[in-house]
Order: sequence, then structure tokens, then C-alpha cells
Amino acid sequence: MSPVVHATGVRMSYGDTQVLNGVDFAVAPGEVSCVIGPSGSGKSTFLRCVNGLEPVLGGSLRVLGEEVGYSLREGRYRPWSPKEFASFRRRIGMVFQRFNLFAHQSALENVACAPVHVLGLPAEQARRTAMDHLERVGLAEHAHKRPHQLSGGQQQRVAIARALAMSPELMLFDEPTSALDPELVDEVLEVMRGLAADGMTMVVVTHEIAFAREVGDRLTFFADGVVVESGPPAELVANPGHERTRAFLSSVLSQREKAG
Amino acid sequence: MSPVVHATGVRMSYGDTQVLNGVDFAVAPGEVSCVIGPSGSGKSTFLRCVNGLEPVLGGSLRVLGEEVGYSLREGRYRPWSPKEFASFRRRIGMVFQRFNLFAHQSALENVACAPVHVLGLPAEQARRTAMDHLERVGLAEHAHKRPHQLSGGQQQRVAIARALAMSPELMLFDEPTSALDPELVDEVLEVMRGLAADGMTMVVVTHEIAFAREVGDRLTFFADGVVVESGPPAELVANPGHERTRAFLSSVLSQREKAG
Amino acid sequence: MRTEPFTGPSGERIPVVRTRRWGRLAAAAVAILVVGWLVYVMVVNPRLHWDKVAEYLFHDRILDGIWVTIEISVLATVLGLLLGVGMAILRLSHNPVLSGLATLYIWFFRGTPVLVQLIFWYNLAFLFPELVLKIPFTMIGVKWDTNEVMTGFTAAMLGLGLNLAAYFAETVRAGIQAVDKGQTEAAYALGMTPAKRMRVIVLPQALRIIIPPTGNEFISMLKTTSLVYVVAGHDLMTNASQIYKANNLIMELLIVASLWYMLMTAIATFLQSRLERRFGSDAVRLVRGGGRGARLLSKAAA
Amino acid sequence: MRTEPFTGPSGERIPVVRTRRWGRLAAAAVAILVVGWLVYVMVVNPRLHWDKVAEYLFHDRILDGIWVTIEISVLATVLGLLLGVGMAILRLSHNPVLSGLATLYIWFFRGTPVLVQLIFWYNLAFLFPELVLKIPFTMIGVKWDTNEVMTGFTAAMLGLGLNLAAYFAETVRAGIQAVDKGQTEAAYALGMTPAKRMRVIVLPQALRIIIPPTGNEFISMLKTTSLVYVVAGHDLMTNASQIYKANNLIMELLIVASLWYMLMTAIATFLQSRLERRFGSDAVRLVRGGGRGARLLSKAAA
Amino acid sequence: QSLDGGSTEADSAGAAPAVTLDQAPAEEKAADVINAITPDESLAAKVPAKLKSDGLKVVSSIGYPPMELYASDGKTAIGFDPALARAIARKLGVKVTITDEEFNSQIPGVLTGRYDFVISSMTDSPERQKQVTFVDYVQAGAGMIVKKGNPAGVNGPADLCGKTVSVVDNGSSMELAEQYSADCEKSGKKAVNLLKFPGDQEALLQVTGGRAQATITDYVVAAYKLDDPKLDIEAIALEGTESPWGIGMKPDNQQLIDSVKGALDSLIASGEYGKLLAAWNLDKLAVQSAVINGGK
Ligand SMILES: Nc1ncnc2c1ncn2[C@@H]1O[C@H](COP(=O)(O)OP(=O)(O)OP(=O)(O)O)[C@@H](O)[C@H]1O
Ligand SMILES: Nc1ncnc2c1ncn2[C@@H]1O[C@H](COP(=O)(O)OP(=O)(O)OP(=O)(O)O)[C@@H](O)[C@H]1O
Ligand SMILES: [Mg+2]
Ligand SMILES: [Mg+2]
Repeated sequence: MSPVVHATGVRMSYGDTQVLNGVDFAVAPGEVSCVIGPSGSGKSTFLRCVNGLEPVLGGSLRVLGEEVGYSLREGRYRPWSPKEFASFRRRIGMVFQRFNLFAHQSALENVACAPVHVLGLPAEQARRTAMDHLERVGLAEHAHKRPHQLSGGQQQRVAIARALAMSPELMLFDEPTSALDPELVDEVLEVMRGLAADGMTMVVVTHEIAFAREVGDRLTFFADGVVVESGPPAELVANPGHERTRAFLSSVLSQREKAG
Repeated sequence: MSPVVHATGVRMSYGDTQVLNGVDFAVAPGEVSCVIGPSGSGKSTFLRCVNGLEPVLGGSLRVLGEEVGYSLREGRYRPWSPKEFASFRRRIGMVFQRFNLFAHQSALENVACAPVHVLGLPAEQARRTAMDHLERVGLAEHAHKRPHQLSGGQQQRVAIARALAMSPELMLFDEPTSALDPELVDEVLEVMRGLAADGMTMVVVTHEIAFAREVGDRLTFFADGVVVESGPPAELVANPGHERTRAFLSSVLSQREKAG
Repeated sequence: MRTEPFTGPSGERIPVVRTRRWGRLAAAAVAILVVGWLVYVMVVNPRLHWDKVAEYLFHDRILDGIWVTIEISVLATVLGLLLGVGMAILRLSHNPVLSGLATLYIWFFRGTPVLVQLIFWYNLAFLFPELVLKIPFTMIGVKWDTNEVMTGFTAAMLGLGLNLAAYFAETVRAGIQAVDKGQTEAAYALGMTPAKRMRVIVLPQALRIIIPPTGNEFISMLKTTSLVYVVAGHDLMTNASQIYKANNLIMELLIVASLWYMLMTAIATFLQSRLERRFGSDAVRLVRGGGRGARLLSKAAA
Repeated sequence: MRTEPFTGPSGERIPVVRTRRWGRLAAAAVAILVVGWLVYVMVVNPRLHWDKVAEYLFHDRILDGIWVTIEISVLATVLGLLLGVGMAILRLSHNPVLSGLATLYIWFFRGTPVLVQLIFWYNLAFLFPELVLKIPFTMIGVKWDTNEVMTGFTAAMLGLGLNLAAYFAETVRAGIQAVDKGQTEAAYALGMTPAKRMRVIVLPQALRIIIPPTGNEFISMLKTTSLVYVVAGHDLMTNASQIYKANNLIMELLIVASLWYMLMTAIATFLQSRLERRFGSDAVRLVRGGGRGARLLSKAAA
Repeated sequence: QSLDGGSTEADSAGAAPAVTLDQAPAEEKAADVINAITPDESLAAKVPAKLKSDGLKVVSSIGYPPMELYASDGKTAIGFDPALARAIARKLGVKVTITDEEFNSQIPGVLTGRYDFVISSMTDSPERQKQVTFVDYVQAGAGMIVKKGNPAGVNGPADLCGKTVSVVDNGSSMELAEQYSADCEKSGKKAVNLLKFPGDQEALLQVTGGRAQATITDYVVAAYKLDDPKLDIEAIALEGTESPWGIGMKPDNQQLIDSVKGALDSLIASGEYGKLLAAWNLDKLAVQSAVINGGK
């Protein structure tokens, strides 16, 4: 099977700051691919490129069989229109660190919003499906609440349900638990475990090494805009191949070991 | 020596919600007293009462030898005026979870502000002392920067320097590291270790059990607005006396053990 | 404040005295005295005929004028708001020509006095006796007599509405920009087009920022409508002044007009605060406010 | 956008075409045509005497009027701002009487038309021929002839300034309330009194919110000053209308006045954006903006 | 619709159908006189077609008693100017509508064709003649209003030197006051301190409030205000200040100008003009014949 995400030499910069310096990265269908790396190493930026939220400047980034942002016609690449971007993003679910629930809508409305306004489903049907998705993340009884009435963990679960409601072929998670109080992390990870078990293809940027080891099929270490190394999680954590990886892993784990 | 903080049966509520239900708590001079407990258990509220930022409704709360908010005169307690509150708070340093640096002032101005405007020191002298305090927290070269130009860890260290500049007799810390990225936590804890070593009396609300075990003289567990139990940190962590304490500790530690 | 007494070392109760804030009380007393005296002096003033004030308060022409004032204010505000949203979106557009034109529009209409604009529209026939809309290089089209199209009412709508739109455009732009960027990202990530994101996600949230200044603009519009006297409009202020021109009761009629304006302002302020509560910051909080906000909200709903 | 070509499966280069946004270009072209046509039609209109516009543009009375307009606007804005800060603080005070009075003040002055207030102050002598300030129950005090105290200038200042203060009070209050609560807590925790906290910490940060609406109020004040004609003032608009009343070149003089108002607005807008940059949101950011903001800032400073 | 059709139903006047002429409102003091006027056939035949179809559209700035004011319903214009406008319309056999406009909006209204003529106590001045053509219908002089008892001792123009005088900031009374001020300076005395206001009520308020010692206005208006006991004022006529007031029309509408002039001449000749003046107690203002652009 051809990979769901296939990046070769992806480069990207914000103005003069080179952020991605040639990223090579691939995700096979059904794979759970975890990404770690120090702050500023370009993990979020890469996810945003995969989703077409930021334009790639060089290299090739093929996602779900398309070169992100361009269609090949008559031997030339033509940039996408906003509509083409929209229908591409429809196929990908994205969960943000800060949840980004629509602040003026209830949990149910958040989940039903895109099916109604993007897919054009009838409101009634969309609400029924939305309810099913809320049930799946264990929030059926909070359906009527506004985001600010929910805890962080609940908000993040609504955000996941909202993405699932579009039946995505690929889910991207950008540090989904790092804005949560420690006690609330588990309820979100639990939902993600369920997704992985159902065979969803996922790319997860996370600092939760335990989760990566338990659920991830592959762990990739980013630094300075490139992939430093990549491999099965348990192996990478136990025997990092590079000094940078070792240093990073030990700094992330140190606090926690002391606590244990 | 009489205790620096001595709470007996302190009660407090926001409107109808009873938040503190009779807190008994004491801190001896030079002691580092750590406080843990689930979200909403009233830890922050208690610290705010100690500082006179919230009025106590019942019980007795004696801090630095005074009944917070009242002076005893001719056999009756008379409430303090805003001025009396101000001169009481001058003697106590407080560090907030969200730093709360003055957004319109540089790091140096933040530290020199209270000495000039509250103690009435000459500006030049206040700046010199402020510089010393910034040096102590390792930020002399960032003195001219505005809060938004500093990292979270740096901001928190400026906040500590700002409190120290008033030469407080007691320092209160309300989750000083929980808003920080994991890599930045250590630099702040390092400064606090230094303070403890210098014999400062401190009350620290924290989730960093490792820090409490290493530096704390006493660890107190809050739940539902009361002190559930209290004791030397290592003992309390190893052998919690109550089921609630055990459950809380295991939930806080679970993630981290898995990671290790 | 503290509800119970302290217990002394030997178990005895030590009472808490309640402090009186003498400074506060004194300030309050002085303030009330001054206001009261001002009111008294106005009321007993022999040169003011309060009976006449009462007589004219519900005079037909005053009531007609109020109606005109409200009608024009509401319509001009609605027109201004619709156009203002359009201008704000143009102004934020990536197309430099369109955003430049919106900037020009805003600057032009903020820069010229409303009075001038009213006179200009009303007397458009002076410059263009006929309004012609035709397909270029043909003889097919429509033609109107400018004076028939440009009635006092149309001129008032255009003059006030276009002007207000320039002010609203800035307000709406600020509102749109204040919506958290994360909302836009989430909308895009779900596959919305830019236009859909604006309509479904951003504008509803921008309301929170837009409502308070809109209320203010409406309140000041209530009084700006008095300028329609230059287009032969008969709003409250114009009618009041026409009455005093005939009967010489200038102060009395100004008081009548002011009383009505104050009433309208009070009602508008009330409606504004209702709207703010409905669409305001509490309803569109971006960060979780903790248990407190939620509790307040559910209380308000109960 | 993408700067380099793609590489095909066999290593060949596949070029990227640049898209032209035809819709955008068309919209821009239409917009420019319409504006250009409007300007053209105005310029060549045989009924407008542009030579007269040029002649009166620097007429003595016009220049005098501009000066009066600027002077009154600046002074009234300053007065309004000072009083407005005071009212905002009173309004936020815990003393219900003081905050009630501030609410009353705001409602009263927002509720009555400026025109009425100007007429009221200027003609105070009609109600009170003499202003007496004396110690009650004694004969000791001072007395002035109202008409000598209440010149047109004083009346204009009072009328415009007190009115503006009511609007500013709301703006300043919003600004104060928008300052993060944490700032107040930190100030208290450091031992500041409420007054010191307000002066040293809160007000400087509230500037960020206060400056943009203040700029808007000033710009609209430039045009509101035209109301001083009721107190025998001679601002730009009044002088322009006096000229056209004499020579009937109505459109021409309105254009002259508008050109000047637009110039003043442009200058005020420029100053406003300078102030915003100096005290605005970037300078008083509450949350850390990440590397990006810091970099932009240091670039701007370089 | 085709634009070059010239679809104006050009001068197809012919035998117009008989119109029912407007009756004067009940509160109009000259109502009887007006309602008795019948159309003059020869004048009616020459009336512009548009007037016949749309009626005579008159503009006046209501609020200047006794020349133009509202009846007690606050909507119907009465006073000498509306009375004369109604009389002219009846003479010409056309209907009439009288609209209120702010004083300075009236000439633009006539020029843009919104109104046929303005009749609003408007002094026929050479400056205004550049815009509109006047048919002069009265000859009016200026007067001063002072406080009852004349505490400032103002009896003529010479007494105004160094005093404060309020005027409406437009038109003849302001020019008059400026001229008096210049005269004062010429004779070595202090100039007049002039305060200019948008309306005569604001100007009058300065006299009753004590800021100004006198206000200059049209004498007929000053005399009318004497009847209001609240005001506590007296009026002084200013001799030698008479000038004509005119009905203003668009200069290129010669047919209309001729009709109005003809109607006014006919009213004067029949004595109905005199009765209208008498009804409003304004006999002093009478002119002998309708003059075109008589103002100097
Ligand atoms: N909108 C932007 N404009 C300019 N620079 C940006 C922008 N967003 C991110 N950057 C910069 O790009 C670099 C990579 O940022 P990115 O957010 O991808 O890192 P990250 O690996 O996700 O870090 P973190 O763990 O902190 O989320 C950083 O140096 C950041 O400062
Ligand atoms: N200003 C307030 N008004 C009303 N209720 C409040 C307010 N601040 C806190 N509370 C409520 O008081 C209770 C205790 O809050 P507090 O902040 O003291 O808890 P905490 O132990 O510090 O929790 P956390 O670990 O989340 O900081 C909570 O239920 C909270 O919702
Ligand atoms: Mg990131
Ligand atoms: Mg807390």
C-alpha cells in the first residue's frame, strides 16, 4: 500500500527563518506515528504543512495521494484554489494543543457544525451523528454545554469528536495533552488509544513517551527542522542512536523519574 | 518560636460555595511547607487568605503575629483599612502560577517598582538593588526586556526577584511551575532551592512531588477545603494515611512512572 | 465580611466592630447635596415655565418628531452595520486594490462632516439633474429625475448610513481581528472555505466586540439625526425648535426634547446591555473560566 | 509561495504555473473604474466652480476657522479625558452613592444633545443672572456676572468637554476592566494601596484600550465643534457657511471645508496610529507572544 | 426604455381640465380674502404646463412670525408669505404646496427644481440675484429689540457703539449691524461687539439673558414679538433701512417669472394684496407694483 503521508526533503520557512530543512517522513495506512522533539524544532509546522495550512517551499509532500497544494495537469503543477484546499482538508482531522473549540457553540454544535456547513448534511441527521461521536468520547451528557463550561480534558475530547465527525482518513494530533492538568491527561489518551485500536492512521506530536511506547508503531525525533532518527518506540527510547536524542529523552524523563 | 502562619478552623466561601471548611495549618520560621491536593480543593484560596487578598469568614488566621484583617484594640477586633492591608502584604512575597509580571514594565522596572512606589526608595537605589536581585535569579542580562520577550521560566524568575526585592519575611508560591514547558521547570525550582537553603520561610503549592521530597520540610494534602493529612514529605508519599491521599498521589505519579 | 466573632485564648468571644467609612459617607453626602441643589434650583427657577414643559411634552409634533428620530436612527444604523461589515471584510481582504479602496472609503467618510454629506446628497440634482443608468455605447438604460429619487428621506439614509458605515467598518474589523486565530485554523482544518469560516465561525464571535460600540453609535445617532433639518426632515430636535421659534419658549422646549432624548437613551442602553448579556463576552468566552463562570451563567439562566 | 520546481519520478523538473486570480483582478478593475468615474464626473462637472474652490481654500476666514476648530477640539478632548478618567474611577468605586452618581452623570450627558448643552451653558444667565458662591447662613461669598464668566469659549469647553467625558468614562472603564486581574493581584500582593495600583499599574496598561477610541472621538470632535455656532463661535464649518450664505457658492465652500476636515482627519489618524504603536497592544502584551513577536519587535526597533 | 425619445409631454397645455383650487386654512388670518380670489383667465392660459399638472411648489422657512409660522396644529403654514403664495396660486388657477426648509437650503431647492419659488422674508440682494431672479413683493425695514424700559439707553444706530449686539448671522440685519459698527469706528467711537447666531431666537435670548444690549432684526418681526408678555421687550424702528423682499425663482424659467409677476400685479391692482397685508397688520410693507430684481 502506498503511504498516507510521504514527505521527501520538505522545506519551509517563516520569512527569513528556515523552519523545516528537508524533512523525510512517511506514514503507512493504519500506522500510529508519534513525533517528539524540542520546542521550536518544527513539529507543529510540519503537521500544518501536511494539512495544507502552511505552504511548502521545496521538496515533495504527498498526502492521501495528492501533492499538497498542487495538481498535476498537462505536465505542470497548478496551485490549488481555496476550494480545492478545503476539500483536501476535509479528508484530514486535526486536533490542536489548545483545543480551539468554536467558542459560541455548544459541544454538540461544535461536532455537528462541519457536517452541516461543509458536507451539507441535513441538520437533524448531523446532530444525530454528532451525538454518536460525543458518545464515543464519553461526553453525551455534556452535549449542550459551551466550551467554557467544560474541563480541558472534556474540551479536547469534543475536539477529537469534532474531527471524527468528518470521517477523516488521517488524524493529526499536535500535543493534544500538553495544555491539560495532569489528572485530565489520561481521559484524552484513552480516547486516542481507542482510535488507534480501530485502525485509524494517526500522526501524534506528544511529550507522553509512555503513550508513544504503548500505542505508537513508530517514534520520530525532530530537531532543528529535520528528522534526526526514527524507529519503533521502545527501541528508540531504550537505545537512541544520536547524542541529541539521548539528551532530549533524558531531560523529558528526568523530572518524572525523580517523582517516581 | 511562634509560628509564622497559624490557621485554626479557617472558613471561607465565594457566595454560596463553601471553599475552606475549617483549615488547620501552621508554618514555623524557616520552614519550607509544601501543599498538594486536587484541583478546586482550595489551595490557592488558602494562600490568598494568608496574604489578605480574600477575607476569612470564620476561625482564626494569624500570620506574622497578626490576625489577618483585624487589629485587637480595647477588647474588640477592628477591621483593617486598605492602608493597613497594604503594609501587612508588604511583609509577604507572593508568586503566582501565571507570573503576573507588570506587562508595561521591563524586568528591571518590575523588580524596582514596589521598592520605589511602596517603600519610597530613591529610584537610583531601587534600580541598583533590583539589579542585584535579578543577578541572584540569573537574569542580569535580561534586565531591559519586557515580559513578553522573556520565556515562561525567565518570567517566573523575575516574579520571584520582584517579591524578594521587598525583603519579605514569608514567601508564598502558588503552583509556580505548572504553567511552564517541562524543560523550563528546573530553572525555577533551582532558584527556589536556593531560597530554601538561605532559610526563607516558604509555603509552596505544587505538583512537583520530587521537589517537595527534596526541599520540603513538610507536605500537606488538601481536599474539599480541609487539610486531610500532613507530615514529612518522604513519609507522606511512601505511606499515605488516607485513601484520598493515596488515590491522588497515585494519579499524579502514574503518568510519570509509566514514562520512566 | 466576617460573620462570626473571634474566640479568645480562654474561650471567651471577642466581638468584631463594624467600621463606618466616614470618608465615603461624607463624599456621598456632599455629592447628593450638590445634585439635589442643582435639581432644586432648576425646578424652582421662576424663569422656567414648567407648566409649559408639561404641556408640550406630549404635543403632537413632538411625538411625530420622536417617531421620525427613531425611524431614521434605526434604519441608518442597520444600513451602516450592513455596509460596515462589507467594508471591514474588504479592508481585511488580501487584494490590495480592494483593501485600499475600503481604506479610502473609511477615510473619506470619517473625514467629511455628516452635515456636508447630507447637503450633498439632498442637492445632488444641482450637480446631476438626471440619474442615468445605461449600458455604455448604447441608448438602452433607465433615467430618473434626481429630485424624485433623492427625497429628504433617501438623502438622510445615505448621508447618515454611509457615514456610520465608515465608523462601523473599523469596529467590525477590530471585532474580527479579536477572534482567536485558533478558531480560524480549526475552521480551515475542518474543510471550510474562507467565506464560510467568516460567516459561520468568525462573525458570530466578533459580535461580542461589535455590540457595545454599536450601542454607543446608535445612541449618538439618535442625536445626530437632528441634522436632517437640512434635508427638510422633521425629527424631534427640529420640531422642538420650530415650536420655540413660534412661541419663544426656547428653554422649555429644549428641556422637553432633552427629556425625550434621555428616555430614548435609557431604553437603548437597556437593550444594549441585554444584547451584551446575550452575545457578550460571557457567552463567547474563549478560555475556560472555571467553575465560577459556569455557575454564574447557570444562575442567570435559572 | 513555492520557489522551486518539482522533480518528477525520473529526475526531470516539472514546472509550477503561477495562477492569476481573475476574479480578484476583475473586482479591482471595476472598483477602480467606478471610483475614477466618480472623481472624473465631479471634476469636470460644469456646475462646480473649481476656481472658486481654489480661491477660498486659503481664505482668511477659512484659516481662522480651522484654528478655532483645532483649538476647541484639542482642549475639549483633554478636558473630556481628564474628567472621563475621574468618572470611570468613580463608576468603578465600591461606594454605591458615588458609582450611582457617576452612572447618572454618564447617562445624563450621553442622553442630552450637545447642542442643547451648549445653548444651556451659554445662556445660563437667562436662568441665573448672577453666580453666587457663599458660605451658607452668612453673607460671606463671591458673586460674578454670569455673562462675564460664561463666554462663548467657556460654554463651548463645558458643553463639549462634559459631554465627551461621559463617553470617555465608558471607554476608560472598559480599558481599566480589560487590564488582566492578575496585574491588580500582583500589585496588591506587593503592598500597593488601591489608589497606587490604579495610577502605577492599571491606568498605564489601560492606555492600550483607551487610545484607539480616543482617536476616534477626537476625529469626530473635529466635526462636532461646528455646533459652537450656537454660542457665537466661528469654527471652520460656521465660517464656511457664512461665506456661502453671502455668495451662494454652497457646493464650493462645502468642498473647501471638507478638504480641510479630511486633511485634519488624516493627520489625526496618523498621530493616532503612532500613539497606538507606542502604547498599543504590542507594547503591553500580556501573554508571551513566542519567538515571532519578539523578533518582529526587535526588527521594528532596529 | 429608450433614452432619446424625449418623452416629456411638451407644452401640450391646451385647455386644461378645471382644477379645484386649494382653500386657505382656517387659522390663516387672511383666509376669507384668499378664498374669494378667482383665477385670472389670461394669466392662467400662460401658466407653464408643469405648474398645471404638478401645482405650484413653494418653499418657505417656517418659524418667522408674522411672515411665516405654523398654525396651532404645528403642520400647516400660515402667515403673510404663505397667504401671498396661496393668493398667487389661486390667481393663476393652480394648486399649491408649501414646504418648510431650513433657510439656507431654499435657494438650492429652487435651483435644482425641487421647488418653483421661495417666499421666505428673503431680502432681494445683488448677491442673491446672481443665483435667482426675484419678483419683489414687499418693502421692509429693520428694527431693534431691547429690554423693556431700554436700560442701556439704545435709541438709534449711534447708541450702539461699544455695545454688544446680537444678530442672525446672515442677510440684511447682519450687514446693517456691520455697517453701523463701521460708522462708529469712522466717528472715532468704539466698534459694535457683534454676536452672530444661526436663528433669531438664539439672538433674542442674548437680549433677554442680558449678554447683548440689543438685537437687530426685521421690524415687522420685532413688532410681532412685542405681543408676548413673557419676553419683556420693546422694539425700535430703524429709519431708512427699507429694502425689497422678493419671491425667488430660477432665472431661466421666464414663463414662471412672468406668471408670478403678472399674478402679483393683478393682486395689487384688485386691492386683494392690500387686504392680505391688512389681515396680518403689515400695511407698512406695501409696494406699488411688482418689480423684478429691484434690490440694490
Ligand atoms: N507564525 C509564525 N511566524 C514566524 N515564526 C514562527 C511562526 N510559527 C512558528 N514559528 C517559528 O518556527 C519555529 C518552529 O515552530 P514550531 O511551532 O513548528 O515548533 P514546535 O516543534 O512545534 O515547538 P513546540 O514544542 O514549542 O510546539 C520556531 O522557531 C517558531 O518560533
Ligand atoms: N473568584 C472566585 N469566585 C467564585 N468561586 C471561586 C473563585 N475562585 C475560585 N473559586 C472556586 O473555589 C474553589 C477552590 O478554588 P481554588 O482556586 O482555591 O482551588 P485550587 O485548590 O487552587 O485548585 P487548582 O489546583 O485548580 O488551582 C473552586 O471550586 C473554584 O471554582
Ligand atoms: Mg508545537
Ligand atoms: Mg490554584
